[in-house]
Amino acid sequence: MADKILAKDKLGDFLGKLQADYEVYAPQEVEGKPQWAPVEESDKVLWDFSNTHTSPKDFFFPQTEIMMRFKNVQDHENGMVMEAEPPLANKRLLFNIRPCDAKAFQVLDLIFVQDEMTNDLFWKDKRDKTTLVGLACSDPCPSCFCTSMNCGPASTTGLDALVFDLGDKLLVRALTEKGEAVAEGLDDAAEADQAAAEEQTKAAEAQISSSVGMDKVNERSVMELYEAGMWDRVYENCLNCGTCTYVCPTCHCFDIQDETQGESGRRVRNWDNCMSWLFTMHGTGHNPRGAKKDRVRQRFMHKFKYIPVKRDGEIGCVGCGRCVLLCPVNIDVRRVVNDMNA
Amino acid sequence: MKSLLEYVGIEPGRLHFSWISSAEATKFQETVVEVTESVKALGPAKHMIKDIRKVA
Amino acid sequence: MSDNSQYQPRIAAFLCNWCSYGAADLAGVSRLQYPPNIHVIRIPCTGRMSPKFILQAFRQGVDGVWVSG
Amino acid sequence: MRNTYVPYPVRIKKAEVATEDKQLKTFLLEFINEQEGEDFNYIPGQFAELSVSGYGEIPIGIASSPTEGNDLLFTVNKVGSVSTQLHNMNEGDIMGVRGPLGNSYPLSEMEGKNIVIVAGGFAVTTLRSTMIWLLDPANRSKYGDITFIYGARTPGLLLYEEEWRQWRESGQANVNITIDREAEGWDGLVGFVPTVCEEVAPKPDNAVALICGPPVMIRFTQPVFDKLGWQPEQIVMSLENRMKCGIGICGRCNVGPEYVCKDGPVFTKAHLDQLPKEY
Amino acid sequence: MEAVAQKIRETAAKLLSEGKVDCVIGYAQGTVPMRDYPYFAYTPEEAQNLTWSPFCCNNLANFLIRRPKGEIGKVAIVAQGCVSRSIVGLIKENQIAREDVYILGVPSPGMVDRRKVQDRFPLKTITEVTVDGEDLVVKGKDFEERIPQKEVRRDNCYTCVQRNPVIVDEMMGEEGPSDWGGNIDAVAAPWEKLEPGERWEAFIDEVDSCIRCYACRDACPLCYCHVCFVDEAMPQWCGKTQDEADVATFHILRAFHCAGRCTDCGACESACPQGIKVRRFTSKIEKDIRELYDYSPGMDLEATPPLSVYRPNDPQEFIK
Repeated sequence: MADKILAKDKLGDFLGKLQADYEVYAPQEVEGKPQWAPVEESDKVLWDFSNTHTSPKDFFFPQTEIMMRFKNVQDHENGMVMEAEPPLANKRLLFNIRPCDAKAFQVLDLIFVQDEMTNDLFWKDKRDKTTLVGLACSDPCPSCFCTSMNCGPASTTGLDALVFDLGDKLLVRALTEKGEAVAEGLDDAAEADQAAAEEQTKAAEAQISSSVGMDKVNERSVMELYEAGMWDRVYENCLNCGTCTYVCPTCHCFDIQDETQGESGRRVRNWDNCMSWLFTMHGTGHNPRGAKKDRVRQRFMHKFKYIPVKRDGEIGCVGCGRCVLLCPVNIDVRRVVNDMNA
Repeated sequence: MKSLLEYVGIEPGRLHFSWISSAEATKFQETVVEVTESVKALGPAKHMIKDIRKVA
Repeated sequence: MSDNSQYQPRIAAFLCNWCSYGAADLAGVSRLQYPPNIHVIRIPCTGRMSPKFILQAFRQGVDGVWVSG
Repeated sequence: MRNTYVPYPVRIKKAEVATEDKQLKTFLLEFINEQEGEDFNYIPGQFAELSVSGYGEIPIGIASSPTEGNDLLFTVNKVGSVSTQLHNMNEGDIMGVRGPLGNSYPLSEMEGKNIVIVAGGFAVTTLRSTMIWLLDPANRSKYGDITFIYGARTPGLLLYEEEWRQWRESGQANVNITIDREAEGWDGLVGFVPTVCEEVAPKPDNAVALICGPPVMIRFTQPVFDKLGWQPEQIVMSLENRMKCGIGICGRCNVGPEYVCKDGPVFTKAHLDQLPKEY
Repeated sequence: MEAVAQKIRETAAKLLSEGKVDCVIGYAQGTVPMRDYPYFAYTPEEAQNLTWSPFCCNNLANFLIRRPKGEIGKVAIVAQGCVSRSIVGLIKENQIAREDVYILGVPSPGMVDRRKVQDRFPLKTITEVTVDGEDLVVKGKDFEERIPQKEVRRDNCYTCVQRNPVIVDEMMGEEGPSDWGGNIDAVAAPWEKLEPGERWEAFIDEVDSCIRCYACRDACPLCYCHVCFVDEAMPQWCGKTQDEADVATFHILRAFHCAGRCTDCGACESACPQGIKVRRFTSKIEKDIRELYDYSPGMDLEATPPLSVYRPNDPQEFIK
């Protein structure tokens, strides 16, 4: 697929054209932080930012999502009505998504859609109707460690198209059919531009200062890692809040709740997190992960061992570094993984 | 509690506290009237209601 | 609620079993008239009252809450 | 494509209190849309999410056997808000069922072998399903001797009495029922399940054991089987953990990399030995 | 500052090697700028990792209670004014015993609000922040700037009335002046200035970015309930969704549960990943408590908390 080129001052026209077919979202400055918002003016779209404050996973997996509505109706043949929420009405396009966040969706695809039974239509519908146009990272921040997590500043996994910011112009690389549709009508890129994009990627990769080792984590058995002594120290200062899981692009645990109002009600799913004591609590009062240590260990083991074991080596982390920055007690995932790998 | 709810914007007239002895039937009746009038004057509550019909 | 004069508020009344609930009973026995908008919830003592109750009442859509000991 | 989060509507055909402490109630559910019942293909050992609108869902092992027709049987312990509401429901009421979920007992791998079934308390549900399936004329000949060991605290807490009496009378299985302490009117075995296992002493040769019960029972039954020479590969157990989605996504029921709801609930002892004890 | 850190290390090492305590809870330097984290030193060697800086935003008193009983024996804890007040509160609520805690007192320098520093460099990445006297030196990829610390302190530090610890076993530095001179009553409860009609909007606007991670709750030394009301299921007081009513319920009730107990340590605000000004709720309640009962929590081991005692002259204007 040929690389295309788009002059930055034509961005408004380009996005305007896309808006005819899609709801377009992009990172913009909201309350001083880079955050996702619908695109209204193309010059508000950010180009120089490390990553959005929170992950874009709520586009596909909203924090609160209505799954179905029900109503007890006596005269209905079934005695009640249970209706799944309708699918998304419009196509959407996420512009300037970071490659690490896109990679996270590819990891989640493996979990949400596995077979006939494990087939999350809420997730799948939103994924199918959304086009991801990525923005290659030219200036990774010190907390990023994507290159250690099968990802990178210009990783293409999960993306439909990837954009390189070359100053006054953009190099647009279509990667899928959806991406081709987006890049349609643009001029071909010159070789020099392609070279510049390569150059930029190399420079960005070189700039990533943190790396973590996974080799020994991969070698060791589940039980060997589970019983490692390092867990006795990792959990000490953990508050068991849910910050790390809620800002994480790959954390996907949820809770299902029923809510009623008179005769009718709805079934909603909400983000939940393995840090919560209630998360695994049995009705009998027995709790398989009753101690803080168990819960902290679960989060890291799940990402770095359980998912790789079950999903052909895919890691449940993309190295976006959000939890590193936002953990209230600075439990640094890089340090934890290095300890697991020690 | 009353003070905090007012602080976040619930109207003062929506929450009432009173002391009535079991012998004070008249005070009871008067207070009911007063509370009802006060809430009536405010109109239907707009905040804090959990409405599941809304799309989240 | 097109006409405001028609508007009938719903009020949750948390009444102490020994005081106001007794007063309500006495009011009934004495045939005193009072508005029908209050929905009485008897509590064993106003000490049982909790801010949770008040918020829960508002969440479920009452227009007013009255706590009486 | 069908949304797997939406339950099938079912009607409570029969609901009866199953034990003297009124904690257990057995429900027979019939599908409102017959075709859905036809398509609900399950194997003993699997479970389903019982869905009570407005309260939520609970994962419960299917106690009926597919050989019994399309109606589903569940025995539910009253613990939380959903099960309490379920206990309050009456015959004719409508609810939902989502499933079948999870793996099952390895019935085809068990062919040609002797089978020992050990159950404690109300964990007997999926094992009842298994027994009915095994004793079905179409299947009985494929298996060797069947030993059934089942214990409860008192005679009044024993489930499915009519059925195990019938299994005993038919002579198709060696049925051992025990209660914890002597009780009036009980002339059967008395003693804890592990003790009875020791007495019955099932032989490990060419055999598979299905064990399901409270953790205490499992902890003490384990050494008995070890002593009798059973290998971890021969022992099959069924786990339960808190669940929500039931289809391997929501992340709470996992024991190490395995999701109890999808990869389980049935695991061999050999497999469990490789996993953290998070159950 | 460095002298205090040095004293903490020395004292911690001494206490540990003499076996007087099993563990010293202090702070260690974090892996990201302006984020020093709670650290547990069990050996004199580990004590060398302890530090003290204007980036110590957690309330360590939290770690005295959220651990299974018996897991840890006697501990020493680094405590500035607000942390010591929390410890007093916990002792009064019978969560810990005075003799089990050895308090290494430090006068608080006032902690830096890292969000205020970040706001000076919108969208830029800060790579390093160091303390140089009264200034911070902030470095990024293509900038380096000095900011006076006093411009970027946490809100609660400006109005702190108790920088020195209330109870102490050993001081780790000279006691400083007791307060910063800010008037808490002037800034507490900012929404009181709004018209009643505007308050709800301001409130919802503040909490609508809440992601319900409960970091504010979990960072708070007062929130030690085994089952928090948000986790209670029978009955369920607070829905788990992101609906306005559910989020509002959480914030109102959490603030209310801290009534007469909050020492304004600011740990909740520092912990919030979304930058919600959680103190806007607690400060209102504490202001009321001061006005109604003339009481500030955690200042005195002997004082009786106003909400746990009845006095015939308790204010009751709100009751008809």
